Amino acid sequence: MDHILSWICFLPLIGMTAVILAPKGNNTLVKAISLVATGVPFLLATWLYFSFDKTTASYQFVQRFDWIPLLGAQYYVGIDGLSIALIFLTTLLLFIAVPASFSIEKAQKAYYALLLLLEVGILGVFISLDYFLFYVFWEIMLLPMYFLIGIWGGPRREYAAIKFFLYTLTGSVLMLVAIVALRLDSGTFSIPEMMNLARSGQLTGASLPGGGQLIGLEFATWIFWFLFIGFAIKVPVFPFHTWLPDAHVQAPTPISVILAGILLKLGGYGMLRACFPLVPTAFRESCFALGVLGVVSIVYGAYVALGQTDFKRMVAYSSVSHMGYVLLGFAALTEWGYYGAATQMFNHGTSSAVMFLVVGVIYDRAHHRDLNGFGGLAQVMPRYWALTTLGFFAAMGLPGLAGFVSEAMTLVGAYSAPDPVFKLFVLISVIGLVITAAFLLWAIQRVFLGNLNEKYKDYTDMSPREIFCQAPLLFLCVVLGIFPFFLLDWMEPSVVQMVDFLKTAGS
Amino acid sequence: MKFDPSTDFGLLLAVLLIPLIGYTIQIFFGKKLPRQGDWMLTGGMGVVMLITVYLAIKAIAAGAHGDGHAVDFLHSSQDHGFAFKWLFDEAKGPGLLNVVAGILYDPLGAVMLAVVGIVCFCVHLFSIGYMQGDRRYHIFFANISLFSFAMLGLVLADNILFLFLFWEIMGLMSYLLIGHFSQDPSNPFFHRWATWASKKAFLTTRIGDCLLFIGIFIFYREFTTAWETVPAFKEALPRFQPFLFTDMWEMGRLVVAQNGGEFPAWMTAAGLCCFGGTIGKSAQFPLHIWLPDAMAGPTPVSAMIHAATMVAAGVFLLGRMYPLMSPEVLAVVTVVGATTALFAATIGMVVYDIKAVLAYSTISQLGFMVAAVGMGGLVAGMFHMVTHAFFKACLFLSAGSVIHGCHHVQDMRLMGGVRKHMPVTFVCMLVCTAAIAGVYQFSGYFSKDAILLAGWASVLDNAVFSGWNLYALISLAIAAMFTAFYMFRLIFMTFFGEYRGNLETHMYSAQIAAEGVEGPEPHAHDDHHGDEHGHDAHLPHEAPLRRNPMTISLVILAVFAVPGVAALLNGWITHLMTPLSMYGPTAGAFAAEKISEGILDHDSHLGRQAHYLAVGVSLFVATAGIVAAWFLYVRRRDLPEVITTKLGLVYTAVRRRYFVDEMIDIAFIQPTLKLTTFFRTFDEKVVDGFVLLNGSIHKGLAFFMAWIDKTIVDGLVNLVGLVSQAFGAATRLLQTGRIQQYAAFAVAGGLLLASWLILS
Amino acid sequence: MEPSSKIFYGALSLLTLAALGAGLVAAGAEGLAFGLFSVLTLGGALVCIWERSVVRSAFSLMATFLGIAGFFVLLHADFLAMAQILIYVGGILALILFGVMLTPPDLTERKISRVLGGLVVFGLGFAWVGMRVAESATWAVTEKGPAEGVNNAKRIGVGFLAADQYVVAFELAAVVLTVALVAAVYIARRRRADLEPMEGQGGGA
Amino acid sequence: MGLGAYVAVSAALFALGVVAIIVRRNVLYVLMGIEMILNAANINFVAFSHFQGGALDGRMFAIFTIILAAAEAAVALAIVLNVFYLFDSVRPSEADLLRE
Repeated sequence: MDHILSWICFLPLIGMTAVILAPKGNNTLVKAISLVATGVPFLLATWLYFSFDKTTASYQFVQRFDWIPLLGAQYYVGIDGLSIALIFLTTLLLFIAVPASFSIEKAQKAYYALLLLLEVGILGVFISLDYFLFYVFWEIMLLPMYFLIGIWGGPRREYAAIKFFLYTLTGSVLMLVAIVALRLDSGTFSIPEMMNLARSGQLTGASLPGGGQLIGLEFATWIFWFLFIGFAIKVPVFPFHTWLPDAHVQAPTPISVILAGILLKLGGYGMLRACFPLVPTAFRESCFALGVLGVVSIVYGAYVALGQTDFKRMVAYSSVSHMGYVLLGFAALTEWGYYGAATQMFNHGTSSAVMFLVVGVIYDRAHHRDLNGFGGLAQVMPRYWALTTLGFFAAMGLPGLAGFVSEAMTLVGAYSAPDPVFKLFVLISVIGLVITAAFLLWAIQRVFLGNLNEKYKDYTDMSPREIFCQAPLLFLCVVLGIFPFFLLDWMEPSVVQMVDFLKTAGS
Repeated sequence: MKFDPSTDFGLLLAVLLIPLIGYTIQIFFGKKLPRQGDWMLTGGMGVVMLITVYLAIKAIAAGAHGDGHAVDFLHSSQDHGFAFKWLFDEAKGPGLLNVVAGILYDPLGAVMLAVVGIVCFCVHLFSIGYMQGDRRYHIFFANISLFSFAMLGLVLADNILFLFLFWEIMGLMSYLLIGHFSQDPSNPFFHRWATWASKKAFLTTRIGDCLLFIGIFIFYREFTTAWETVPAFKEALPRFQPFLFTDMWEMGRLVVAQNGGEFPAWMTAAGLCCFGGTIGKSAQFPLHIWLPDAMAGPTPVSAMIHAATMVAAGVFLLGRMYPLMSPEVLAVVTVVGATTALFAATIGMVVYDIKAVLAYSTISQLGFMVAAVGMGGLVAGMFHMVTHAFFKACLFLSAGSVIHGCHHVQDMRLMGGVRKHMPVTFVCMLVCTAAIAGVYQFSGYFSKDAILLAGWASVLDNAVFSGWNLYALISLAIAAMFTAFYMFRLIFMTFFGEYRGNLETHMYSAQIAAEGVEGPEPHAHDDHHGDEHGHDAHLPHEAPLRRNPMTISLVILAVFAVPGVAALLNGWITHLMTPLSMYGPTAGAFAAEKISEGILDHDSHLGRQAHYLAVGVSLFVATAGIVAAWFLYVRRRDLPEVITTKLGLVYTAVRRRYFVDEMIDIAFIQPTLKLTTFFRTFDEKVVDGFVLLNGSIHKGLAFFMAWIDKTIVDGLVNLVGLVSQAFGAATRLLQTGRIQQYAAFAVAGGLLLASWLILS
Repeated sequence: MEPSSKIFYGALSLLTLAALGAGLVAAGAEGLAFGLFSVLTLGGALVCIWERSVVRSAFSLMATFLGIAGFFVLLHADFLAMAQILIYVGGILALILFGVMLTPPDLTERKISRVLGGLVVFGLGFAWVGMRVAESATWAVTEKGPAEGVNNAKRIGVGFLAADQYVVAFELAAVVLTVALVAAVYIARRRRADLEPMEGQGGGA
Repeated sequence: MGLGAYVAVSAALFALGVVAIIVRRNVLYVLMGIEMILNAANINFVAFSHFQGGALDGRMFAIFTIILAAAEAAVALAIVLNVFYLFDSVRPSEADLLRE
């Protein structure tokens, strides 16, 4: 199984071809192909997860050969503890997204083909160790997303899709500039080799015109901020977040699930894989700014979510708040902070996916998302109520559920950061915890409790298909809350190495 | 009968697993089980009760032998390899990154565990009768089972992170249980209120939880830094785990010793934060506001919250963290506790809702416990928690019984004379009221006596004297008198006189007309229990025979309050619980440094002196309170109105609960909502507006360019056309045919370019 | 024949005589041939532009192609001359004629003013540019003529197939041709569903 | 005859091709004009090849031009037919969807 990563990554591509070649009008076949094309990678990823060597921080399942010799770009893939969990999450969420999409009627062939292409792009980003390859997959991912929002979205889908596209494209352009500069300076696209150069302090742009300086700023600082903004848009970090509510609100439910569950993680993962380790000195100098952005995202996102009346917008802003923890954990530069941030990415992937599925369930029935327009649904949809409550409490970070582990580790890590100002950050972000509880409880109250609106009297409870979509995610929320070592053990060596690297490299 | 680690830790684990497994089965299959699974969970809880009582007896036996005190009764399962590695699967040495959870079994835990087991079993039993006919009967049972599980886990947790974990689960379960009626409009209870109350309870306690969370951070951060930097600490604690209680106590001792016997400032800050958790969970001022509203939940839940779980958790946390609390923190604890005790007692005297009286009495009694801990009466506080758990659970269940009997009326002005109709309930309630009022030899007498003793000892002892202790002593004495008064007011109003439920006019009618009925509206004729008693007889009634479980649980709980049993309890607990037995030899001695000698040793001169004063005061205040209640509510029933009129504004303020809710609304909730609106507008208008403005600028630029293109560039082209017109027929060439026009332009451009090249 | 055409063809005849005469005077027999071919080429093109009927235009284009083939012969490119006749006259022109036949005649589209204007404007423009270029340009030629008696066809064949010469371009051209033909067939395939509304009026084919 | 004469003829043919494209309002003329332009280019290729001592490159290019012209003609005709089906006209000015 030397090529397992390539198989996982490109099987959906085969599925996509099959979907395109499927006879016109046979939507059942298309759905079946999509299920298989996402299910097999999921099984492979599960196998991969458990055959992963937890004791080493080095890259595993590596494949490396020249791809475009002219540029020096290689097909260089491999995984370590930072990416393995996210690969598993990606395959799982895509596998869930397929049945969650069964209610979509419009142009199904194209829809599933794009969905599978999206999976290729996402998985490619997670396995790439070559920056050129990374960028190519990054861009591959962008296009299907644009069409998936722009064609299958809500009433203002064009606006949302273009906003999403322009935002992420801006980020990509900044990234591209930085990548070119890094390539020129280091002479390689390989991320591990760039890291080696950065470790010995050689990646300073001294070989470039200007001798490592540009308009009075260090080369590394430019690179850092270009890459950081590129990834921060994806995360999204305040103030680059405004594409998110629009994209989420307009996107169809399964796309929201993928968007919140995985695409946001790409930003965090990108920072960890392809931004901080390349310019560690600039990163260390910017920790304070990153911490501020993280805290602002946490508190601000929570407050804005509290002020929403649209169910999906509320959930979207809660993502801003939750992803703030990731940034705060990174900025803290402690092992706990990194464990917290890395697990938070996974746990937010499950809990936010559940929340969007929850919104999708009610939207499919009521065709609106106005929180004030519901009420008393617990009476007609008790199962829905139970699952929603569990999902919301997982998102709230209640102990015993997965969110608590990551949030607690992040906050503890941030509190023990070398910079004492992070103590203040933790104190402020705790406000976010309370507000998060407030808006989630308020949402539960407004949707499920109180008097039942006569309009909703005949609503059926969740169908088995809908339960099937949510159950594995909720299961993960519970299991990872009780046994967090199913995540932490896997990432431990890599996190230890990464934190050590970031603390010491380049100085 | 010694504690045997090889088997008894297994039993303790079973205590946790039985309700958890029961919950899991119930939540999935409860509805399909016979009787909706109530027998399963109640039986499971019965087993839990038996185990906890058995283990408590073992502990008491350990306390009884030796020199009369249980020393060295502290069992940590981690010492016996009995542990759950939480964050990482493999142990990471004495590293700082591992959280290993085990069971900590000490006198405090032993006693608390037995109390929780007994009370939770009684509540389960009571619920079988009380909740019958509820649409979500099985869910209710599942939830109270998990609620019990959380409390049991909290008691047994040996590290503060797991304590916090169970603490939060309890918060969640209280949210679900208080809101139990909130989605069932067919239920006669007040669902709208329940929704609101459950959310309020969760959010208010969560503020405290966040403070506790911060406190944990501070302890973790400072302890690990100290451990890593000071070699002596490393030697003393080679396998240091920063969250483990025993290690925290030990580290606290070492840090203070290294600091020259003074508590460092950060320990004060951390201790205050942890006390914040207690303020939230144990409903201390000013976060007490959720507790009176929490009675919107079903009465068994109220009994559970007010007695053995939830509010007890806060006090229990104080017990766990006591060695780490600096004298400054303890002063704050004292003041907050004493203030809460007095403050809630005054409100308790003026409310008419029977459950509200009990709720405010709970807040007041919690204030007693907290203040006791603050003054050094650690054991007294814990003992009061135990006695209070029994009699308050009984009082609530009795109140539930009364409410049930009085057709879901909660306003005491509509009761009266219930004694004749519900004799068993009356007896139980009377016993427990005597206990809470501190009548001689009833359980409350012993614990309140111990608290007052602690107060006197700390006031008389020059070593620990502070003005705050004096303030607390006086406040507590007054609060004790008020307690006796309002509890007997409750008894007299409810059980004596004539039944007023059916009367159209009576002494309170004017007041009710002015203020409305407290508690839920009585649902006069659509009683859902109407099958059990005729509508014609609107008289109170004891629970019918098939609801026997209700009465049985009342009796079980009341037994712990009666003289004799109470004295036994007192003896056992004072022998079992000492700082040394609770925290181990070294940490215990360290904790005892903050406690007055008179509290630790009752036979010392100071102890005797304080004891006599305490007995005197408590007997006096109890008698005074009872007599006043009898005088005002039996003898001269016209007086209360006269007094309230005389008090005027003061009475109004107390009636309105000192406007705390309103003030919190103005000070916090409204600003939060405003801030929310502001942030939302900011996000939509400014942040997004900036993005859109950016877009608009570019769009405008694009239009400008297009305009230039159209007017100037295209104009030039058209100019060429005009020039061509001079050649006659060629004009039309430029004005027709789209693609061809482009081709023409291209060629013309090429020609122009060529000519420019040639001419230049 | 309309009057304007009479003038046009008259002028064209005069031009032919002038070209032939000029060629004969300048370079004898070869000049005569050159004059003939240039008249064929340019005259064909002019008639093609001028003629109202597409069919006539297409056939006059044949004259252009033949004239160019003649040039190729004069330039010792006999294989090319043959290929020119085969492909252009036999293939492309046939295709264009198919096109002509498949579309309806539109006799109103030619505007004489347009044609004249275009001829004058672009003719003058190109003439001017060409003259200036001719004045200043020095052609990169080897003054001695080409080697005689070389077998052109064989040289080209070798050029196509020799590994170091044009084999790749040749293969590519073959592929392009194949693809283009397939694509042409695909595009031209008439899809009923697309064209339902026009069935009544546009059914020329 | 010298090279200049061939180039002059070629230039004239090119100009006529352009005129054909521009002045006539029938797609087929556009097609024919393009053929003229390609042929003008071919004349130049072969003429230069000839006057440079019979170098092969120019002729090769001419051959490829012819091949591509054939392909282009086929595709262009297909397009013409489609345009006709779609717009019911072969006037390029009618096919002005590009304006939309």
